[in-house]
Amino acid sequence: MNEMDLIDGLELEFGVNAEKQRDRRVWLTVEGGALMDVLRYLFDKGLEHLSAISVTDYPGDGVYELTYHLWSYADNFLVTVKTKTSRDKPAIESATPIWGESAQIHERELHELFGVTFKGNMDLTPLFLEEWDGPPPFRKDFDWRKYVNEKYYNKENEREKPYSI
Amino acid sequence: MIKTILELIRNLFKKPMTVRFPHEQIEMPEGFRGEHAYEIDKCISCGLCCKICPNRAIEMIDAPQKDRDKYPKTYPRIDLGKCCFCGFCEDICPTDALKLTKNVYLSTFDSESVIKEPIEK
Amino acid sequence: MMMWINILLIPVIAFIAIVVGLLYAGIDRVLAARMQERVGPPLTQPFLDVYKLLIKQNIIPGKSVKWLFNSMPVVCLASTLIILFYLPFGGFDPLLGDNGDLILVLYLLIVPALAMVIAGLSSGSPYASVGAQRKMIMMMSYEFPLAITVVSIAWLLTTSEIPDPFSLQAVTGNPVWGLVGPLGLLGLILQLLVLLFVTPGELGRIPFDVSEASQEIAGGVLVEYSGRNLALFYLANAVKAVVFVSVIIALFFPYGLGVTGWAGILADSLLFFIKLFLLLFVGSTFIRVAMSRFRITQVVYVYWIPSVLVSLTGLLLMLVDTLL
Amino acid sequence: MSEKNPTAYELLFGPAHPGSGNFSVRLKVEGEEVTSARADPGYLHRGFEKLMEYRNRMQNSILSDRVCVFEALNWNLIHAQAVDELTGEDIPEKARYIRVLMAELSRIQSHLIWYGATSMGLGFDTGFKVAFGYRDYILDIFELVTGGRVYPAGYICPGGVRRDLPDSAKDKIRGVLGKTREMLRKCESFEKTTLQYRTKGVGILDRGDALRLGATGPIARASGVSSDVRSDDPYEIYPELDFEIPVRDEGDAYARCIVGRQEIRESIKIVEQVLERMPEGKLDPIKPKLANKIPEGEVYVRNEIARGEAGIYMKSIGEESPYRCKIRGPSLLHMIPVLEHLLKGAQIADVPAIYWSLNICPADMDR
Repeated sequence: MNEMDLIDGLELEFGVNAEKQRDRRVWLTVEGGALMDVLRYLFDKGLEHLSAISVTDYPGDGVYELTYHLWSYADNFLVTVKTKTSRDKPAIESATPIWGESAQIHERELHELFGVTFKGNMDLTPLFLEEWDGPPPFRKDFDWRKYVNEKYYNKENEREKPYSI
Repeated sequence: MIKTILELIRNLFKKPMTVRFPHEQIEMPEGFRGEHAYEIDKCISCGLCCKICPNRAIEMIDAPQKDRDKYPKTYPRIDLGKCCFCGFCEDICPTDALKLTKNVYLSTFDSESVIKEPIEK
Repeated sequence: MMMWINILLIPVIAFIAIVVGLLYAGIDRVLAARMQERVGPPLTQPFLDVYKLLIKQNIIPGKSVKWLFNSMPVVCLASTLIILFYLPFGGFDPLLGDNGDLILVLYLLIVPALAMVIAGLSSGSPYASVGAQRKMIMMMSYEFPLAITVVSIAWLLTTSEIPDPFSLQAVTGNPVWGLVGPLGLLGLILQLLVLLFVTPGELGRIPFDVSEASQEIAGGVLVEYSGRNLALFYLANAVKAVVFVSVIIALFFPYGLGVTGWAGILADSLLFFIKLFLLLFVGSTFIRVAMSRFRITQVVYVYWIPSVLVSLTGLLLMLVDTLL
Repeated sequence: MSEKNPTAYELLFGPAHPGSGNFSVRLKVEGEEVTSARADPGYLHRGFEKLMEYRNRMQNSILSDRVCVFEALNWNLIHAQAVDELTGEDIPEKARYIRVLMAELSRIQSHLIWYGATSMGLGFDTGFKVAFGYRDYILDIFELVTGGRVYPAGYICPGGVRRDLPDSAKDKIRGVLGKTREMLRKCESFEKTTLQYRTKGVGILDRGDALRLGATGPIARASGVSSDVRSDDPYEIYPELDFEIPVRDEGDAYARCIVGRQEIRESIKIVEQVLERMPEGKLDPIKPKLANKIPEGEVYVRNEIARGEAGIYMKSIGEESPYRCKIRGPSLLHMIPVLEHLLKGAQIADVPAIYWSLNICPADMDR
């Protein structure tokens, strides 16, 4: 199976329009509801390796864009699945039933940094931040300069002044 | 087993890899990124170094009062404590007024001495 | 009169033993460094280490059993030093030689290790209790081949009709190599090898430092120790190297130069230290550099199966040799 | 299970522990056996993904150094590739060779660290010190070429490399390759008394688990998953080079060590080929620029670094700095799911062996 077969298959099965960006890169966008079916289909097609999950924040449109980067060991190409979810109450089905622990850990990270809830993921305890009380820190509207200035910088210290500007 | 013993015995009589640092040291190559050397007379006060510095270690300041007449513009003050020695200031400087030298002996007990003023006070 | 001189000599010998132990610790570090292609620290480094530890704060953890925690380093060092007085050290005859024998030395050798076990258990840290358990298991493992070796030497002396075979005078007075034929010689060499293999275990050095294994249990029995208490353990460890190798020397290489008078004592001492350092190099430094740490199960295995088998083979060879 | 088991307690392996990195694992222990392990990362979280949204491409290439200290050049390369793919710039042929050359040298030194750290975890001091000593010869090369021993300061930057290769570098690199071979010979002579009896049959990761837990790189290859981004998803000049991918089926810590060592050999081969084919001529160094916009678009680039698969997802909306930059490090998956899986049921004594055989770097996990 090569990229073109997969693109045709996706068109046939789900009616989604996948696009070949360059050799070994396929990008497609799906609606939130169809995401699980598409991911399951892709997994069955041999995309066994979940390389990464990422979230991009678009405060202007009020959405989070999730990207799933999947790699096929058998056929050597990467499929990126994009989907959108609301920014105010971000929630999406978890990919753990498909990819198991490797999806679990990526989702745990995103839950902490973006506040996305993955339904069905059992363990979403914070990974990196300790005693964090602010909003999810990787959101675009989180002003980390202000937060750090207020919380950590010493106003008296001459050397820390350039950072306050 | 025998190989290990032989290897170790051979090592015992070999010159060690390490050098006794303060007494001897390995040679530093050309182009090492160490402490900055700044020539105020070449500086045109463009402020590019201040803008490119990823760590905001460079700040453009006025010359001290006594030198104001000779140096009326702003000049870079470098905070070596924030510097990551990337060398962007050297690369971007249009007149080669800022250069990185081979001096790496920068550790100090005095937090004031890590700030490099453009003109000695 | 002799008794009083001996008692006066005790602190002198103890001091010499500590200095020699620390000196060897320094030599050990330099030699190990050279085998690892490094320059290594100066020879005085262990002295500086001890000095630094002595001026550092002595922290006692809140959860520990304080009197045990504080007394065990002293017990460890004291018991290590006591063994020394039963052994011929340098050119001197054993100071307390009249009052004890090999069996006592064997028992006394357990005391420092036991002190460490108690120290570990009393410090109230999970790392230390894992370390203490491991130390106990290790003691049980290396005592057996050690005992076989010592007993077989004593047995050899008995068959050679030497009176009082367990006393140290008998052992040092009759070098074992002269009592056997060619087969027995082989047996004795096997026994010596086993004893050298027991050395790193007895001293708690790699590959047998499972009780301290810093990469596994962060220092094990000594994890909570600091300052003066740690310095005492450090000294005890350095002295123990001298003590244990002195036992080997007494058993296998009790030769002197045979010169009398003060010059003789001095020459014998020098020879003794050369023997000491050579044996320590083979039994501790070299093995330490060449091997990685055993698992505790592997420690038990190597001491119980191969070491005991080699030891028993040695004994058998000696037996056959006497029968022939 | 009794309610209160006197031999059950909790041990912390790290972060302030001689056998661990800046990373901690909570071990539930019964006697000498680990019943469960829970990874607790976060000691090196510096928020690079967020920081990169505020800096321009050259400043970001400096940040990419610090994703993982031991593999600064590899991370430089992957960041540079992400930006290059967005800009569609043509990279000079010689710069591409230098990039691969430096990335492979970096891989060798990273594998040497791996060998050293594994030896240290097993209490084999000699291996640790010898490996770090020989690594310093490679650092000398880095110092000569990039101007810094550990941090190359974005040497491999978007558009090429920051400096041309000095004339004396080629001979020096050949000399260092000889030294590295000597090191490998030493490793092998120490093998029997050290690595073998401590790592054989320890921490077995079978093929199915390796796939399910997301293992990549040498860890997956030691479990029989034959995949290497350099050949499966080639980048730079790798398609023109001739190298093999070592694969083993055992999946234990020993197999991982062997794979690591064979990879050093392959890397030496690659470096030799690169040196041979390196185009002549002068290379224009890349200077930092202000107001240098990254064209709109999004890419996901993958790279094979010494620890496994690294990736960067970069989205740009036509500003100087990327709009979003997701960094995918190999260690996140190796350190949490794989490590937790392997530690379950292991002996305490094997914890460092398993931990270090996974070749993990807390820095690129926490980012």
